[in-house]
Amino acid sequence: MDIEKREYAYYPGCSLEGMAKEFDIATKEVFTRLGIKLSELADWSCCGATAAHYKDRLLAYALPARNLNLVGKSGKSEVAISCAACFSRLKTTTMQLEHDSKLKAEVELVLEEKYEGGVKPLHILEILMQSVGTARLQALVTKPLKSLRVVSYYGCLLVRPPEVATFDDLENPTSMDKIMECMGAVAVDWPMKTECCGASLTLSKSDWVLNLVEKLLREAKDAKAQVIAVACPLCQANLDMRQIDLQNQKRIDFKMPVLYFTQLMALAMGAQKEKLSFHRHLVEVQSTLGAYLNQ
Amino acid sequence: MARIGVFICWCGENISRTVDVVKVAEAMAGVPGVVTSVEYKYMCSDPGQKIMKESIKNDALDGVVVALCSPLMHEKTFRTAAEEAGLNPFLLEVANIREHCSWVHENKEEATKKAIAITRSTVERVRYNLQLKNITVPITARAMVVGGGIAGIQAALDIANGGHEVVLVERTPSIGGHMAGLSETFPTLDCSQCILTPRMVEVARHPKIKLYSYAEVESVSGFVGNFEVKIRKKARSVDTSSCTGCGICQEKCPQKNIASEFEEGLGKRKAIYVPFPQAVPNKPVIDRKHCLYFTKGKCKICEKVCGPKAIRYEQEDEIVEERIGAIVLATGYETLPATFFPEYGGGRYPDVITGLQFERLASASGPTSGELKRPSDGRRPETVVFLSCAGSRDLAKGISYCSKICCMYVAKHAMLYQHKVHGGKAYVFYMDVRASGKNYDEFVRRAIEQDKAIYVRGRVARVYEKEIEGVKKLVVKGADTLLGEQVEIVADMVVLASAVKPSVGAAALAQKVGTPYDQHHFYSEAHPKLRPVESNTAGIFLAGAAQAPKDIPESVADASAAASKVQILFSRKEMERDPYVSMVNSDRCFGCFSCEAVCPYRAISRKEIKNRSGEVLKVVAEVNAGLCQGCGGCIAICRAKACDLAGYTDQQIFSAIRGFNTTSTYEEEVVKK
Amino acid sequence: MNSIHEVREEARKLLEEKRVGMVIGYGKGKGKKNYPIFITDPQKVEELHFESDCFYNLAVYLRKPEVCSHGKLAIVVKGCDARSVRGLFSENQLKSEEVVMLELKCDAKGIGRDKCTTCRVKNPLTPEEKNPIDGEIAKILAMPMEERFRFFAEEFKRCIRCYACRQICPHCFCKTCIVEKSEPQWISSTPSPLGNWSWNFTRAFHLIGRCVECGECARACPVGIRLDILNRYLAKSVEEKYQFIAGMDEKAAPPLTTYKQNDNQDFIR
Amino acid sequence: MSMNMNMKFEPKIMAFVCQWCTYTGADLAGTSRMQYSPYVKIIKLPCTGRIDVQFIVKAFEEGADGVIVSGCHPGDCHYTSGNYYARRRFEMFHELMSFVGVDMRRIQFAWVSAAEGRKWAELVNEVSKRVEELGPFNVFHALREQANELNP
Repeated sequence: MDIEKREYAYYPGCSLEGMAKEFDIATKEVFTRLGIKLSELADWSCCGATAAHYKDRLLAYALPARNLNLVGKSGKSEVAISCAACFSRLKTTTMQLEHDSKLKAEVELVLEEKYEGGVKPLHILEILMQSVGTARLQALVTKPLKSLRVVSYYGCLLVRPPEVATFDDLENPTSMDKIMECMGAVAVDWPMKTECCGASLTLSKSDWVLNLVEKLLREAKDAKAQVIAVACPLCQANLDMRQIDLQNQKRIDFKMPVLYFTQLMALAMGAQKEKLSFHRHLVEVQSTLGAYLNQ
Repeated sequence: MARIGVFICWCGENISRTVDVVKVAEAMAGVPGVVTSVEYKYMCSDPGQKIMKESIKNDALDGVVVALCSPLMHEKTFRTAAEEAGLNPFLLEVANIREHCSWVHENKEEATKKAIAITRSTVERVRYNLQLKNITVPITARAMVVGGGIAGIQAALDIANGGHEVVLVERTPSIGGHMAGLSETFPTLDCSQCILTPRMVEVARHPKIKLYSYAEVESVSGFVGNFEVKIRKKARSVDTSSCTGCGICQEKCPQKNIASEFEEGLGKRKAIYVPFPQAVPNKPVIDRKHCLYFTKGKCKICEKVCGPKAIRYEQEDEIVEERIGAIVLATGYETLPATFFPEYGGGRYPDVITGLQFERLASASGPTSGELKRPSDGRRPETVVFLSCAGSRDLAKGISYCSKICCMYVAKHAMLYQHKVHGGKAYVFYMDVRASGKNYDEFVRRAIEQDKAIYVRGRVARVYEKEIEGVKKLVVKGADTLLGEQVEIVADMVVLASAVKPSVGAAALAQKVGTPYDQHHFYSEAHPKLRPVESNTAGIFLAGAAQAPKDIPESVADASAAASKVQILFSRKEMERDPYVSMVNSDRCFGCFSCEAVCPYRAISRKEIKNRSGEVLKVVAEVNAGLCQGCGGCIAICRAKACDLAGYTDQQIFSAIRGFNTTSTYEEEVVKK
Repeated sequence: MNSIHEVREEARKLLEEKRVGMVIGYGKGKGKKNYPIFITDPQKVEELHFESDCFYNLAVYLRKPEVCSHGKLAIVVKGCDARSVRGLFSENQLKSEEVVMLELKCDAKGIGRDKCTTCRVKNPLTPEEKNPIDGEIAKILAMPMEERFRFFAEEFKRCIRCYACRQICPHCFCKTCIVEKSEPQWISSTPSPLGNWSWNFTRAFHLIGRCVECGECARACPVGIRLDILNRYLAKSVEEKYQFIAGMDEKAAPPLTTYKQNDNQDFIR
Repeated sequence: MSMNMNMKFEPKIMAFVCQWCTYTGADLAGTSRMQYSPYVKIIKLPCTGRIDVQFIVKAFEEGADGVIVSGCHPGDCHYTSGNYYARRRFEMFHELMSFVGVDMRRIQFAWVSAAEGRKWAELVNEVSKRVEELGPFNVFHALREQANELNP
């Protein structure tokens, strides 16, 4: 199916403004090449994925509701989201407010406006797989990532909870793998696709997180992966940052670059490596990906 | 003026604890037309019934209300008693003041008021009850059994040996069902085919059994004793009467890589095939989806090699009609496929298989001739992990029930594995071991103690493939809840004891037959304890795993029980039926035939009303009392109120509605006293 | 047919060749008022007349014994009459081989007749558009529940139970009406607020899937009860819910005598 | 329907149920000793297909404040299709009732199977509570009291 939409509202979220800037850049690069316009919402605000949704239930729904209303006001009914956490918050909110009229009334009270509803939050993976389609993706590849062994890491929020994240299989998601195959890479099956990386405890229980990250990295290494592809700023930061700690503690002795899947896509589609901000990652990328960066 | 007697039961304390039965009796005594109103500790006891019977005679009652438990419990009892006392039994009605009142309310005043209202409404209704007579209908002493697994086979043989004709309908090309594919059976470890195939042959040879294999039930109409069934004989593309079953067609067919259903996908078959060597009937069928002639338009090799010229490419589905008196549903089960479990890699890893697949691997007639080999590379599995409850008792998978047979066959698998791979390691992950049956627990103990199966209590979270020393292994990650530890087992093969479900199409068949089923689509029995093999629809009986997960002995016992029920039905030439049938007042009927359109039993026909000179004055509806089942759909659709339903007449309902709301001041006062 | 002249010609032929025993149509009286006429003499077909104010639904006469006794019948029909005739076919009240329809286009401008303002079958054969929510229905729907209840209760209260609505309606074809049923008597047959409510409610319910929105009931009502609004609303619902328009296709099953497994059940718990 | 102001309002609710599913479901609620509101009284019918909308109108005429209509779930009808026809009839009844201004919170249609004793108890409680809150169906019952005004 190759029915593509030409324009989506775009909600980048705060990570993509800051530490995950490169995710934002790469995503826009890919969509520009696909000829799809991402129109960033004017005056968007936090989605509540941070402390807000633990601390205050009302805030957890009011914040996304505000942004969803912005989508409607911009005249669109679908919003593209890169960050897995933002996607989860916005989608959860649409589903919850549809059924819970009491909550909806409370949300409307704090927003001081009606919650209009009818907006569909879409993760960019969902758009790429379902609206764009693999044939079109393949067609745009100019520098295939030939024989690059990639493991796709989905983490929690792209597949869980299953009633929210519905676009891929809960237990064995494959959308990112398929995209990587389209880019010419070898999508390596591995057991840790949806295991927790511990990002939400990364500051409070760092020793636990180190164990989790170590397991993930070792399995990736055992699968002979050269790089881990991710679609979530939290996963990326956690796997990248904690890898350095593990190296410092001499618990692992290898480097496993952790890249956003759109960075790899942009690369395969011929984007300049300079543009993709690989230097922002802590685990050095050049030595693994050198061949692909300089092709 | 009516002469109605009201008899109120204490049901020991069951009713009297929350309903003041004395007050109910007092209140009813004041109702016009009620000539006697008494309560008694146990109305259903002999002395209780005697009170009613004597009152019927002495007080010359022409209507009786018994206020007690649900009519499903004792309506029959009291109607029989009334009849014995000389009253038409249909002049008696039950007021349900136990299940619908005393058991569900705590406040005595409220419950008493409600009991009075219920009884009063019933009194008002009974005023208009008519004297009815049961309807007798003839019985066709001929049964249909749907499903040719062990349950269907047993039921068919028992009924046929009882001297009645049986039509056996099987969906697949051969009877035998799942049992034909099993390796050995618990708890005796005797070979499944050895005990089953003689029964299959007996079916084929039995003069009283007519077998329709590769056929499905198309529609069922009629009612108990008088069903009319249409059966679709699917086009086999082979003329079974001239085919000798020599097998040359199958041998020469060039289409050979089709996954065999019988081998659970682990073996191959041809496009023209007999599912397995002992199949009954032992005649091939062409799988038109894969046949070169049907897909590409050329080949016809089978036609060329067939000596008796039995190939019929042009054959079409054929609908045959059968008159049947009773139906046994024995449609069996299936199990969840491995692909249902992505967390265990089902469908991705060839060495993650289901229990039924393991049966084929372990079976002497299976694709490996009984040698245990991994489907992926043919290696002997040194370590096998068996997962019980794959999907069962798991609400996340939508299945709340226990699949019942798995504990036993997992123990059997572990044992068979040990017997075939000496020194191999068998792990069993389980939630509980449920081995309640004759010699069952002993069997499981044997697996654990003699054959050293390692039982780990806990569930498995994930199975994934990992290459270790050049060999693809399966890493099984789970929990040992007794040790409170996470465990990781590197295995060569994982066997999922995947949940038992009713066969595909079970619900659709139930809807055709008009019998209820539960949310999982298992067929519902009329009573879970007392009528376990009867459905709620008269003349429809249940056998085997179509009703709930069952093992072989249970399925066979069920089948014999259902067969005996069928024979009880067939022991009479005709049967009595409730007289609740629709009737049409042809004066009021103006012939719009909306009733005809909504009648599910085709019980409405058109009758011409003629004058003396034979001219047709009008055409009106008429009810065939033999076909009518008394649903009353025709009445609700009739604008002119020309139809009515005996036993549930408009007048009775109308009066009952009024009865609820005419609780008089007198009655209110009785309650307050 | 395009003009009344053609209709007269056809009527003459039918009568002369004895293919029908009677032609039912419109005539014009001295006071320029339209009224139904019943012609058996081919010489008199010139009396047939048609203009925009021919508001009667002539289909109602097809089942009157005085008319039926003439054997096969021809009837002049405009859109609403034609729908009624087809409705009667579908409910086995008439045989299509026994009725000849002489169809005429109507501009639905029945002078001063409210009933024609919402018409959409000016051409007897094809409906023009989706049944619109007309202003009067919208007005009811805008009322809060209690107000609606009061509105209709007040309307029905005026009913004098003359049953003109029933007599004028081609689809009230029951020989004996539910209101004339005793044992039990579902609806009290004399005027009273409660009985009136039940009667008018029941009649509306009985016309579901039958009413062709000709509006004759409201026109005939001597106390001016707006029965037409009720019936129009139900006709609209039936079309929306079951895609059924009464009297359009005589082969289509009336909506309450059929079902789909996936019929709406949002209102059921 | 007059109500003594000192008395608690006890709604009159009539339930028309099919004997195969809902009646048996209500029996199950009884054998399971589920406690529920006492205001709902059952009239047993063979099938929802037998339920004439006239019954519901009559129930209100006779003083009911609420009505429950319940039978087998779609596909489970003992008579195979009675509930399907009933469903359409009830939908149109619902449509007409609300058009003439009857508060449809007073009428509840439900599918309650023989296995759903719990659902029956919940249904009864829910409808009882709702009708209790709505109060007596005075606008309708007033029609009866006005009867004598017209025919003195």
